[in-house]
Amino acid sequence: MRAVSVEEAVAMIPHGASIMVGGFMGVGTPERLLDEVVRQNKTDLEVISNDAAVPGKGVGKLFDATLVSRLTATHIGLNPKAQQQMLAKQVAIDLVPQGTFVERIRAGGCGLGGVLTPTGVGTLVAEGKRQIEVAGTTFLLETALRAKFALVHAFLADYLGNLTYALTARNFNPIMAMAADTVIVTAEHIVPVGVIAPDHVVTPAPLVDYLITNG
Amino acid sequence: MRAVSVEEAVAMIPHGASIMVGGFMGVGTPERLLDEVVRQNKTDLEVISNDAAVPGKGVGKLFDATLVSRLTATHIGLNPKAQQQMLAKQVAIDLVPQGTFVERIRAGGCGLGGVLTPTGVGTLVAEGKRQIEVAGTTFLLETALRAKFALVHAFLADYLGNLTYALTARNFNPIMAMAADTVIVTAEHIVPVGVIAPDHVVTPAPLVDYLITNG
Amino acid sequence: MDAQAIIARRVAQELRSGDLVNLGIGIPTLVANYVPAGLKVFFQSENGLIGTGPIPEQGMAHPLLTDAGGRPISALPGASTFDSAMSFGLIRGGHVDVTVLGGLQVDAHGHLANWMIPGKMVPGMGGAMDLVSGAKRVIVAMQHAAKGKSKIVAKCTLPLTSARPVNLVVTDMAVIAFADGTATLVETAPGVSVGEVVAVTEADLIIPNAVPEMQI
Amino acid sequence: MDAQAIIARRVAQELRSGDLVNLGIGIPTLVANYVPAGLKVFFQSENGLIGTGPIPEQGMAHPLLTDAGGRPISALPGASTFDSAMSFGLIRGGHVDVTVLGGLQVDAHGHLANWMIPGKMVPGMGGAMDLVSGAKRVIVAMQHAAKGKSKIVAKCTLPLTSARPVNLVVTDMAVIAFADGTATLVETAPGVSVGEVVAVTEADLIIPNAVPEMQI
Repeated sequence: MRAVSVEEAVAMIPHGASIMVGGFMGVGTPERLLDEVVRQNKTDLEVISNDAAVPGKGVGKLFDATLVSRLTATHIGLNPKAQQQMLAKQVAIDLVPQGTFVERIRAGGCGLGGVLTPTGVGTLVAEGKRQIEVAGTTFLLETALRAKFALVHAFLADYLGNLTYALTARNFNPIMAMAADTVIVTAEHIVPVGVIAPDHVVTPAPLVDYLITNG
Repeated sequence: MRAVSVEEAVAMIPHGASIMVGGFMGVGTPERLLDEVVRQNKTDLEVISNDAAVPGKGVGKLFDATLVSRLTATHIGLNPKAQQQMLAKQVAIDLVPQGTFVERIRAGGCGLGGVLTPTGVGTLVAEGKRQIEVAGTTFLLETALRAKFALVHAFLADYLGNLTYALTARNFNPIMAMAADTVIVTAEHIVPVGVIAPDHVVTPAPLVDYLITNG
Repeated sequence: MDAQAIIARRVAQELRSGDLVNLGIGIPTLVANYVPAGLKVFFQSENGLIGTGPIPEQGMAHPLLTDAGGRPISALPGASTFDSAMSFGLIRGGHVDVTVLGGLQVDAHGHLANWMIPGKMVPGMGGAMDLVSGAKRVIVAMQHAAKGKSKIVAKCTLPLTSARPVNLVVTDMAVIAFADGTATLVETAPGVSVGEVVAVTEADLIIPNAVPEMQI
Repeated sequence: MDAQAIIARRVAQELRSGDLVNLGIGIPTLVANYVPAGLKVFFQSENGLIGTGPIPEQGMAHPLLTDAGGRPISALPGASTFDSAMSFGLIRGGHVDVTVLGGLQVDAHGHLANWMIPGKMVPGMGGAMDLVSGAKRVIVAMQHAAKGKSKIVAKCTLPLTSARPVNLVVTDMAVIAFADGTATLVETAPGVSVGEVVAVTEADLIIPNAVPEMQI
């Protein structure tokens, strides 16, 4: 793990990069990283995020600045700009059931090729996917999902990079922290080693590549 | 969740039942439940447990009392009795790679039909299994694993059934607590609701069916 | 009593002590208001919480404690938080005893459509497909008809949410149970006759000899 | 220096600051003793711990803090604990930078056999198959020969641990690197000649013009 400024971290992200962004309706999203992505005007991003949040918040900021070329998400209904950009075909949108979304990312992070889920069988979601029968039940084969970068927001980070999350701001963050080539983290508080008890660590330090310095 | 005595809980387990038992080499194993299984002489058990521990400890006690008819595990090398019973064909043993073992149980608990793993491709483990190619890589299809009962050992349990685990005694316990029809828990300490912070709960209360009362 | 209150009150009667319950957005959210005081139900918010409590008092909201719509909520003593893989492990794995969702259409087989109107509303399915596929019991809480058209149809014309049929639909006019590919009228709303329900329902209903009125 | 110390010292040189490292039972465990003081390496114990420390002082062991063999260990400041799904997510997902395992045979292609001798030793593979399939770099630490027979063979006769070849084998006689289906002699142990290594090795080795001696 290396501690870096937010400018330095975002400078590593090329135009067109695939980025996973933690958060659920903007809760638990690394806002400082997204603000800097907008400031550095990183374009054509392939974003993997649960939702498009709302304009002005979380991933919504990337749509405000029309920086997104592709979005893999479960719900965009509360962001009219994302909807408009989808309908105008400025953004390609893959809509995925939420349980499938998180399992695909988990598979990507855990070295699995995919998982078999009952979700989506017999619906539009099944189109073009392999169906596999196990013990008489039909499942969809949903394949692993990874990105070049994961932008993660933690509650506490220690000097080594061990992370905890707070309340409903945990959501996709720890799963995404396993599924990208480079993991960049903002934390509400950076604390000395030992402040976080071993049993309370959610993301172990070796998973974190860069921690954004505070204050 | 219902609080019951260890005698009452074990009385619910029929002969021949499939039981998952938490623990790794006897660390994090619900010893009181296993002692009572032995005392009530529950026979022909189909045990799902990482290992056979050692004689006199953890799952090893079930082999001492020859109560096991089938074992699904990853390693039995440190229990000579389990090895003898395997060689004498008294116990059928399915040996599974440890990462596959835990993913199969997780799949069973999370409603997945199975997972695709690279582990075991090109080895004896692949025999009789479906191989599935995703983006040019071959994976084994490993199917979900469930049991009638999960015997789980926690560190703290609160009056509702929220659980935490300590250090390396966590291992398979929280995964198994999702993958059985009936989940029976022993805890080192039973504490009032609120003692465990929401962010520290590992197994949420609704997963626990029976909590064994202490002292 | 208004239509929404009738539905929410009646759905609340389906909950049992110890149940883990997931409430969708809209009418389903109101169900929490009608749970009897003595009944201990765990409410899950699929963004990662079991033990959701009421909206916090003015000034007591925390920005990192919200429902799946991003609105502030509170957590009751004994609450637990977890990541999204766990949240949907609970949902898909059958650990959620009851899920209550809104609906656009439910057909005679119990198939639900509630996530998309092609060419018009494509917000994404969020957690709905997993909830309907995985919860032990699926209850749809919705108006019986919209703009004079039955929402309980012979066959869904909108894209399905799941191939798995729902268990119960509770509307402002009736309670309808689904099993083995058939729909049975179980109760009528106060002041609504069986004839009125049948007249406004597109799907064929099995009508038992006696259809009691909701006790709400 | 005895054979085990030669091997463990040489393997320790392969570790880099920040690496997440998993050490198997036997000789691999000894590697931790030879990590330079300044090097910050995370050791994982696959039963659910990152940050394993040395064996605790007399009376300081905790029964719920053990290694994968069930023996008491300690945890360094900054350690983390987790369940087995996470532990093997780390392993299979390529988050472990280096795994060091013992071996029964390694063949010219780098295929490892280390979990079973049919009809004789069937203890189960434990975590070995996942470690060899998933770790970024796989190092085998073993004696070069057993009972006068080369353990580096032309083709494994014992059941394979993984179809994925290992990266490096470190023995008491040599360091051998595997790439593209070939084995290259990289270093010899102190006082061991290239000729001696070749004589005792069943597998064909590529011998570069200059083969340096281990610096340990």
